[in-house]
Amino acid sequence: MTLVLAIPKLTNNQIAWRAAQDIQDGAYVNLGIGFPEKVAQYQPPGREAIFHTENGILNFGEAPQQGEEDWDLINAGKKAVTLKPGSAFFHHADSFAMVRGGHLDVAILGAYEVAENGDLANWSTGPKGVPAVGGAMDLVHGAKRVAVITDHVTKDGKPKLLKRCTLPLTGVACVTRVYTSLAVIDIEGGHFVLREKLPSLSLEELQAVTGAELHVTGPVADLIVPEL
Amino acid sequence: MTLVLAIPKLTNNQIAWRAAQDIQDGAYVNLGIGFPEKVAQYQPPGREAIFHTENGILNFGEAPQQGEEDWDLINAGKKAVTLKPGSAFFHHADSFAMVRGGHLDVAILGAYEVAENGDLANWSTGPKGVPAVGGAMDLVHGAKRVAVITDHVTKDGKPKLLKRCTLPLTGVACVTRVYTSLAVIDIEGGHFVLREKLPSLSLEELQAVTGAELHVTGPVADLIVPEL
Amino acid sequence: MDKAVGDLATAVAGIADGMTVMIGGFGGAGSPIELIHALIDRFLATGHPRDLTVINNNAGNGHVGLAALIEAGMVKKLICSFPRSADPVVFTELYLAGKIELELVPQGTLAERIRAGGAGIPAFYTPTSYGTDLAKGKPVAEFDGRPYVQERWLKADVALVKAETGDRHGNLTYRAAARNFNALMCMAATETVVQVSRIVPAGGIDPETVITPGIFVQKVVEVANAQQEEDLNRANAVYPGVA
Amino acid sequence: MDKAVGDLATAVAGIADGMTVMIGGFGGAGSPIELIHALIDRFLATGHPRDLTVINNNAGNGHVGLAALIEAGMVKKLICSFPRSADPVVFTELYLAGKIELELVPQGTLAERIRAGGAGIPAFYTPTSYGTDLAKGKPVAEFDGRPYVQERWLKADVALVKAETGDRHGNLTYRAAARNFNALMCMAATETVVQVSRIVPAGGIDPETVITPGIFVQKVVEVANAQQEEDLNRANAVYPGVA
Repeated sequence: MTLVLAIPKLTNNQIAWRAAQDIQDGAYVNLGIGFPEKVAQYQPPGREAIFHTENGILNFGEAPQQGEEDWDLINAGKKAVTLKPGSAFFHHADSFAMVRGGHLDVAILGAYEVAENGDLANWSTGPKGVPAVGGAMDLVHGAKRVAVITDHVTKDGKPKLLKRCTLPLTGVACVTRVYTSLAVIDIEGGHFVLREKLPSLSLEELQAVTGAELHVTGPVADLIVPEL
Repeated sequence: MTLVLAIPKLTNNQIAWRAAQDIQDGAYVNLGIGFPEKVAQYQPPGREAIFHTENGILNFGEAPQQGEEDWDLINAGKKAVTLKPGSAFFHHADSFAMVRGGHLDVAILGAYEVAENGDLANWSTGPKGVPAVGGAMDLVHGAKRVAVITDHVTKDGKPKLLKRCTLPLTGVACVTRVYTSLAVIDIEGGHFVLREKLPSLSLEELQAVTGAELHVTGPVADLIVPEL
Repeated sequence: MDKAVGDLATAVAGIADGMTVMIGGFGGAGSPIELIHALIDRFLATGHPRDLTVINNNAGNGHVGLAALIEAGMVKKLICSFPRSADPVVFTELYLAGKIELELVPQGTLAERIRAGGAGIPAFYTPTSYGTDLAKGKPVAEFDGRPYVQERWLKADVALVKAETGDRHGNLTYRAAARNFNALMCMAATETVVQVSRIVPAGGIDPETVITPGIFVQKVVEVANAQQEEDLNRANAVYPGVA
Repeated sequence: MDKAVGDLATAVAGIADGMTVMIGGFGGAGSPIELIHALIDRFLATGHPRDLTVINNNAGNGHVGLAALIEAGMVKKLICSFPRSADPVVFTELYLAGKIELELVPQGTLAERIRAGGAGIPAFYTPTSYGTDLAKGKPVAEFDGRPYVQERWLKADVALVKAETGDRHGNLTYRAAARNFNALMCMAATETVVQVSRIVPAGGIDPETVITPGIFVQKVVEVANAQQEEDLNRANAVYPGVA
């Protein structure tokens, strides 16, 4: 099953935009390293989210101008950041108390695979090379919502949404919502429940590139995202 | 066995003085509420001990003048204190991390009973009334030395140093040295080992008011304390 | 986002019958007197909240603050380390009459259980209380040849906290040894309500000196000239007035 | 009492063969470059210390600091959460050649294990890593219907830490996100050695703003213009000179 998708799909920026629309005013948010960091750029006007980074900052802002980096002021991806008014520093144990203790409203993470039971694999592609986990296994526990943003399929067209993960797990039954390049899918009661899909895509077409059954329990909205 | 001791004994101030002589320069010290607080008054000249109080201060000093109390600046006995240069505030979890984590050099506590195996009873005289434990059970664990200061016998002349405690325990095998009104006694290998005694007192007289065997494994020094 | 609320009644409005409420302070230092009294006011006006489980280091002193809350009949159970004070008569009488439950916890274990509740650690091992009456019924395990007692986290529905300065994000500083349990209880409650001496704009607290980051705080109310339990008791004060 | 020591060589003199050494920092932020380089200097001069077990969040970057320590052949085992960086070649090559051991620990668990070591908590339960390869062989227990993994404390013989301001009692402040693991490692080592940008007299740090109280610190050394790992790597620096 290596079909190449011939239909339009959302760009990473558009997926990030869609995920950003669900972040409420005043929410405390952790964005995983890499792709999920894009979500911060698309906060809806009038809403103020507070971003948390594992290495001990609340309410950091965007990157500084090149040449103005302070390398003691970095995020978990070791990129230079700036501070917004009302920020705070803290050590790593307090930082992960925020994570593990259920104080984050949402964590948005990337994924290699997501299973219909909410299992997530996003830290290891197998035994080759040097393993590295960072904060991935902590972030999947504690946040009130654990959302994944991801292309709907792998580079060679294989489903990333599966019945069960095949790669080493990051966490068990932890993901509550998946924003993909084709759809928005909740995980409820061990099932993928379809909430939104690209209007150009039929349910059958979406199911064909999804590795487990898509349940429809209510209206499926059109996934409409601006050009970005 | 309610003999009344007819021989001279140290006052509480003198017991506190003797205990203070064993506190080294730079030592971190917690003094139990009440009688043990007196130890702070008798630091030998030229030595600087740093006092810790469970409610979150390192390096507090003596009581302020009456009328100048700041009731946010109190010790574990809820008495007003002052600060010395180089003090620090911290919350209760960090404070007991210092205690439990082995960071204190010495804790000096009062006692109802001490057993030859190092067991201590100093928090409860039995099931009557309202029980209250405070930090007693924490302080007996973690400090590098846990010393007790106490009259050698109860008010009605009964031994406080026993084979086994009869009152509810504060901690098991935790006491390493006892400073009494008559002697200085180490606890080693489950035995009371006599180190110093009042010169006016014979070993037999001391043994007669002690509820477990006093071992002599080396020279026994005279316990000589100034008038205070 | 603005966590500031305008008055004490609004601040404590979220506390309902049967809830577990953490109350900060160690003796009078850091005791949120005005928040407690606002809760008593509501009870006197409406009969609610009642049957509260209260977590505090102590059991109140005299007839103000926590002692007054107990005296008003609002507290079913107290979890504390040291239910004695200069004037513990309110708690003592109810306890000896069997009208209030007590769970006695060593002070360091109480602090660590609250911190564990805030940090998502459901259980931990401590040497404290091993071999004593307070360890009875608790699991014991040996690590590196030494025995330890297993203790569970403590969480609360609401925490009432006293701090010094707060901003609209809920970032807090404390004053001297009034930090004590306050900074921990902020972490361990579903709703943390804080009275501060002053509210400053976001950015008004140096991020290096924030003790409680705002993520742990839900409501902040300014009480400019907060009362001190110790001062009230030295003046023989009684809340809510003549006893 | 004066914990200030005059030079870096004295500061790191207590580290012996086979010891476990915690090294603060997260990537380059808070990495005690000068202390690490002083340790390398001693090794190059004397052949000791060697066979170290190092605890750090990462595995070094480029050819300075922790990477240089590893490259010098002083490290037997690394306990970390993320042994990748912009330029992880030193660790990667040794690891793939089977010449260095790795214990991989989730970042929050690493932080909590160190804090537990400092706080006298021999073991705790966490939801992190449950059901994953990193929980293999670890005890599991259920609390309130949810499964958790038991984790053990981490302690060290020596901690090498970078802070901003220190006084002669060892009270410390940090700079921005350089606090990270540094403040925890101070608690968990028998000997905590700290490089600070400046040493001030006792009383020179407001007790309200002390992040690490001096009780957790044994030695303080002033390094006025400390190097930043990130800056060194952007300049392709190699320690101790030409590779």
